[in-house]
Amino acid sequence: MMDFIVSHYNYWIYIVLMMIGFYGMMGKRNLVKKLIGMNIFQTAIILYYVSIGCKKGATVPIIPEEAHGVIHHINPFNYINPLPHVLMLTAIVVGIATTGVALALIILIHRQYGTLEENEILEIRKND
Amino acid sequence: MISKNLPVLIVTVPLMTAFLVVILGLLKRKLCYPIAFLATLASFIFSAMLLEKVILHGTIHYYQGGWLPPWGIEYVVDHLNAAMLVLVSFVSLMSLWYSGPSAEKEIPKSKIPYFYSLYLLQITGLLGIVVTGDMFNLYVFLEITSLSGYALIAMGEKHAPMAAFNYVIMGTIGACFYLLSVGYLYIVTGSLNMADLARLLPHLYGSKVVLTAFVFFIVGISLKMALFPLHIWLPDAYTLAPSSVSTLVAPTMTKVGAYVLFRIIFSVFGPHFSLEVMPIAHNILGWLAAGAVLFGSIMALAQRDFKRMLTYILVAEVGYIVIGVAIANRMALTGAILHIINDAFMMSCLFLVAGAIVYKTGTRDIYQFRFLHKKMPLTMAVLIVGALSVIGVPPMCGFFSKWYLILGALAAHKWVFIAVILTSTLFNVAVFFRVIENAYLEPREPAYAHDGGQPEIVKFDEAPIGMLIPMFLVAIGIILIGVFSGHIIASIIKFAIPANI
Amino acid sequence: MIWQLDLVILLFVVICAIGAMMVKDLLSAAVILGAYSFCMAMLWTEMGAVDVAFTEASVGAGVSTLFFVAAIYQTTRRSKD
Amino acid sequence: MSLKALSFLAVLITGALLIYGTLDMPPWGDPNAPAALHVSPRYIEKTVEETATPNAVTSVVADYRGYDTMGETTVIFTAGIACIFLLRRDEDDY
Amino acid sequence: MITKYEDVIVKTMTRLLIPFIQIYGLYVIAHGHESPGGGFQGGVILGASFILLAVVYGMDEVKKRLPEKLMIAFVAIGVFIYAGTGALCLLFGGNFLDYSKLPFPVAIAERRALGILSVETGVGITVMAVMVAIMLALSSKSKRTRGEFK
Amino acid sequence: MEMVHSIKPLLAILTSLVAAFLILFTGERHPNLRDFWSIAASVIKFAIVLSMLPIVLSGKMIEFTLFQIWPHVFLQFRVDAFGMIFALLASGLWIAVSFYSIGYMRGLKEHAQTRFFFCFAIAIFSAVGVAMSGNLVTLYLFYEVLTVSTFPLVAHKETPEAIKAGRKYLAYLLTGGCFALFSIGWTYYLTGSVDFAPGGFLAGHGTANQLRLLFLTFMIGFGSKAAIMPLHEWLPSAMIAPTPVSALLHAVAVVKAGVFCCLRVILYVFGPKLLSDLNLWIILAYVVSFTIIVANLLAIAQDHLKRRLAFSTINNLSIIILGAALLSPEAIKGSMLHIAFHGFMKITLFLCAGAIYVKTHKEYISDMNGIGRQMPFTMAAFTIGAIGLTGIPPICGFISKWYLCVGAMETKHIIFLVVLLASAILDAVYFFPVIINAFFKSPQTSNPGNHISEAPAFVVVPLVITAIFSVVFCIFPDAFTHFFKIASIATQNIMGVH
Repeated sequence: MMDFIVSHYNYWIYIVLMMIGFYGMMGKRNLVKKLIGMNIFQTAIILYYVSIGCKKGATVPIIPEEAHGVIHHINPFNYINPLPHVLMLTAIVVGIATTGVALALIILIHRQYGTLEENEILEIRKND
Repeated sequence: MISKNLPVLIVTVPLMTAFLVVILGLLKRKLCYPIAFLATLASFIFSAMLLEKVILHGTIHYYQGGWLPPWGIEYVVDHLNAAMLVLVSFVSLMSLWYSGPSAEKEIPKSKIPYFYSLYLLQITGLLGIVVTGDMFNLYVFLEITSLSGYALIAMGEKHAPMAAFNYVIMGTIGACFYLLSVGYLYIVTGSLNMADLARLLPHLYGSKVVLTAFVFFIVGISLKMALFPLHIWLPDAYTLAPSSVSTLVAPTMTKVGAYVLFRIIFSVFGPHFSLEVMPIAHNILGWLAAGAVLFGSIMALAQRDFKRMLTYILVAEVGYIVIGVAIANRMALTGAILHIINDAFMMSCLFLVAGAIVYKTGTRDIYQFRFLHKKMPLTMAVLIVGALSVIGVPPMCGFFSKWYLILGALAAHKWVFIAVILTSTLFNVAVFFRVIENAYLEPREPAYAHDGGQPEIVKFDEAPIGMLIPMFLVAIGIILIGVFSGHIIASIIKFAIPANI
Repeated sequence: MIWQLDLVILLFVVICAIGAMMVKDLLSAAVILGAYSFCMAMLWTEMGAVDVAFTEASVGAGVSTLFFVAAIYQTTRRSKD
Repeated sequence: MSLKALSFLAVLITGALLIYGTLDMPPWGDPNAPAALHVSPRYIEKTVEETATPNAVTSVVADYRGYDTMGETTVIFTAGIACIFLLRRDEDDY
Repeated sequence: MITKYEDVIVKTMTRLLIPFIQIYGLYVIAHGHESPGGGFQGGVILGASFILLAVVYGMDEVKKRLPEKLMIAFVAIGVFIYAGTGALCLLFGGNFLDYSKLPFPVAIAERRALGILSVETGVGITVMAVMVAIMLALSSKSKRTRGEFK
Repeated sequence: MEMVHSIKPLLAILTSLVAAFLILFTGERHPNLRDFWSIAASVIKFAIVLSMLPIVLSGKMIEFTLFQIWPHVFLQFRVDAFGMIFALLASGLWIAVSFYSIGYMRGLKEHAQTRFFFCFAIAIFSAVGVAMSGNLVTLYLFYEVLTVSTFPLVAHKETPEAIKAGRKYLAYLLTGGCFALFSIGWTYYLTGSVDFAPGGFLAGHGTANQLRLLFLTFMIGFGSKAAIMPLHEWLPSAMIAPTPVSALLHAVAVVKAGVFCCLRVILYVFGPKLLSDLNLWIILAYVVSFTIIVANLLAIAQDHLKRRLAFSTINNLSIIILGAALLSPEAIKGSMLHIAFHGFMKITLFLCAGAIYVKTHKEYISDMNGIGRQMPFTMAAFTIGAIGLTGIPPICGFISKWYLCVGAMETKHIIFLVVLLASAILDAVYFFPVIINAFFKSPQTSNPGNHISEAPAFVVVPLVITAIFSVVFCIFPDAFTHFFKIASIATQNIMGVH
């Protein structure tokens, strides 16, 4: 039981992080806050992926020079799985791209309504 | 060279043109539209060639960078894909054609190159989602689609930025859920390739990880395809978007979402998983879809705004497709796939009409459509074709998919779904005949009924030819698909359904 | 990997996340988000994902925070929740 | 207020489901996890031989999964164009 | 938003730092094969140098060094290089992005390395330009909101 | 049964579709050319249909398969004897109605004439399509087109009342369409086939209760168009439409298509044997008997001439279905004949009502005192139609009713004979006052007097011709179109199987 918790608590912390972000996206009324929540959510997912790549007792996936040429001596167990890292490079980029577009939208919204509170915007729309 | 590289050309031609358009925009703005048009046309032609190839020779695999599947990224084109490619590229071509005159009016001149660039990116993304055989690659293209969609929608009317922002939030949640689902699958299988996953997953059916991944996948993709009750972002976003954008996004985006749902449920998880391990998911999906159909139809009836009405119809149509997926027998799946095709055409048709009406009259209020049959007779003729198809009057295509869905529901003894489908048909009748009545009939005093004179002279004032031709092509498509649905099923859809259902 | 360090940074990350959500001043929230990203980058370095950490440090902690600041500068700093 | 309660509920359900999913996961950092055995070893073993790039991440990013990265770059491109598209105005000076 | 920042120390330090930052950015792009880094990270660093310039010296300075049209062209050119490399492989008979078919006079593995380098360069250019473009777009003045905290 | 493959059915159907689009594109600019298309198409169509008659008379069927709709289901036209009756009726009367409606529309200077003639042509297109379809799916296809294409005709006047009537029309018929679709789907699911077979093809599939439910949904589906009570409500309100439309609705296309479909289901899907095994016929017979009596009683209460005719139509439609429901050969023959003969007589009556309206703008029976002196030809034709419907000999209604009564006696359920006879008496009760009013009462208001002032020739000639035919068919039931022979062949086919 203890072993199980020790070997899994990481995942649970990631999930707590994700849920903080998720709550920010859904429950917060301020648009920037929603966006911050989105960032947290995405980063937490990235964290989850990165940790998939972890191997105990392994090092970064850069093959040192002395191993070049002796292909069969490269032991995959010595190097961290690079694939999740690759995926997460993409995910980070997607995150920043979404943030950029969303911020542009926020500026447009602020120009239009003069506020960033969702309920106030709804009020303004209703009266329109 | 072209024939060998068809799958990748379909995607990269519009993609590279999107970059080119931006550079061209700095030099000569007038060239953007024709270049974009040519690229989409090329993409459509390539898709058609690919479809022919697939029908003749079966599934095609294409390895990006020459790396074999589990390591590299693979494009897999089978019957379902190929049909979807043709569908998406055709609808895109039509809406791009149409956007020529329409965008000129809606988008500031200096932004035209960026507009077309984003437009092409949207098309690229949709095609990329359809053609890929890799879970993560799908996510990347999903994001390209979403991002360009956010920007395009935000350029619409007054409240469009807020609608787009809501779409950003909901879309990102959907994409994140999808990503989580892929991560959960990856941690237990170590693979991202769809075919590879399909091979590995049957050994893991009992795993809680896979169950969770399945649930998150369904929720995520439901958000993207706007399945009731996760549709809340859709009506606002699609109503307020510029009409040249909603003609592209509305028919394709939800259909591509439905395609992904279909693909992942049946090709990755396998029909066994969803039917035997998690039948409850199928039931819930079915009930939600039935809810979508009823809700969409009823809400459509409550709208005055023509475009908003169409968005609710769209919600209902998504419900139809998902009903087919949820019933999951051969007939119902045939109906679902056919409905994906049909609905893309129907929605394209109706949104094109809505755009043309807005273009000419500036109103979306159906009570101000009076005399439209004199002013824009051709547009209204197309509207009737689209409306009858949604209602399900036979020679139009909408009937045939409904028929298969009903047969599927009959075979599965799901009487409620039959009732839902038929009831919503009646609602659709009410919805569309209200519009047609307003456009065609001129409520007049009984005293005037026989004097024969026209109370108002309305001049013929049609939408420009660049908008009319795509509308007519789509309308003809609706009838042709209806007429040739037997051929489509026999040569394409039959092979698209998993063999063991 | 040292799990004690790991745990400490993780806790710090969680605290930063909660902080970024709770703070009423948007500018502070953005800066805390930057700190959050930076801690995240540390965590990833510690997990051996150097490339990702590098990216996160430059993007999440750097450019992303700047974007937030720029946008907040254009709009408003106050938040009601 | 009800919005917050509702979203809190949604968050709880989602979180519970996610945690339920973790129960069957391989232990954290397990070198024998499927993820470490199925696809990725080849990248580590062959990166120098096939691409002359010692950094496995780079070789996977730009070659093995180079198509993803093209998509990623396109995403960034899209974001840039989108921002210009949305916010640029002719009379604007930066 | 961005106006000149009148402080001698900051200005001087910026002037001193920027070349180093840019060189470091280029290094990161070029050295991605052997060490952490690559087109994306390098591009961000390059972009950050311009953003720093904008923050300290104001917009005009950036415009002098990186005219707006050029920046937009960079946004497109970078990713075009990427896709173009892939398309070039098509022309030489390979699959899309199959660098081994590129006509470099070296061994296949080296060809791939060169292909990776060209691709990373493209990524770097795009990312740099996009970072600057987004920053500028986000901080562009508008009639209704003047650059001041409310 | 022998099959003859021929493209003629397709040609016959397409003629009016082509004409419809020619009409649309000619438009208001050349009204003469536009009206020429209607007439030319109607004549050509009738000629094509007639040319198929000899083949049908020789006991063969004409078949033409257009293409596959889905595996094992084709878009298929098949002209058998029963379909031939309806096709002949529809295409033959289209000529008369074309002439008449040109005169009528021009006489009243109606608006939107292009739309009117366009929809009219589409309606005939789909009516003949219904007649010639070879399976349930093809039938449904044309059935729905018929429904939709007649909506603009019903709402033609565009007054709020007309639009309301149009809505009601659509609501009833499309709801019925939904039921029909469901039933067709179910049939396909049960049997894997939708092709009509004389004597039915459902036997041996599904449980008895399933089949009973299926029959119920079928009857709700197609019965809504055949105006079986309580689904008749749309028909009287649709009387708001221009008279040629009413003629089309009641005599030729819509309701006859409904009845035709009902008969197809009874005789070619379920089959007489299955229906009698399931005891369904007696229920249906009681329902339609109820309709017959009640519709007649309601007709007496109407003062509006067209509404009275509408209730008379409801009555006659149910008589036709009753004939089929009785399942005896004579009754089936009678009901098939009644489809044709009722068409001729009822169209005469409606055309007369229209002629009166064109000339005098009178719609109510109580206003029509002495009108027979003013419009002798019209009222003479009216008289022929009216006594024909009552079943009095020299008019063709006698023949069909005779066979129906014979059939009713064969079943040993005398009550149905009583119903038929009672309905004949009631017919007389509501028709004769009209005739008496027209000929023997003197006009109430100051009137031009006794000098004849008929409606335009375009209007009067068609109705006189249909009236003449009504008489001719009684004396020579096999004249020209051989209705009697066709009906006998159809009955033989159906009953001969068992």
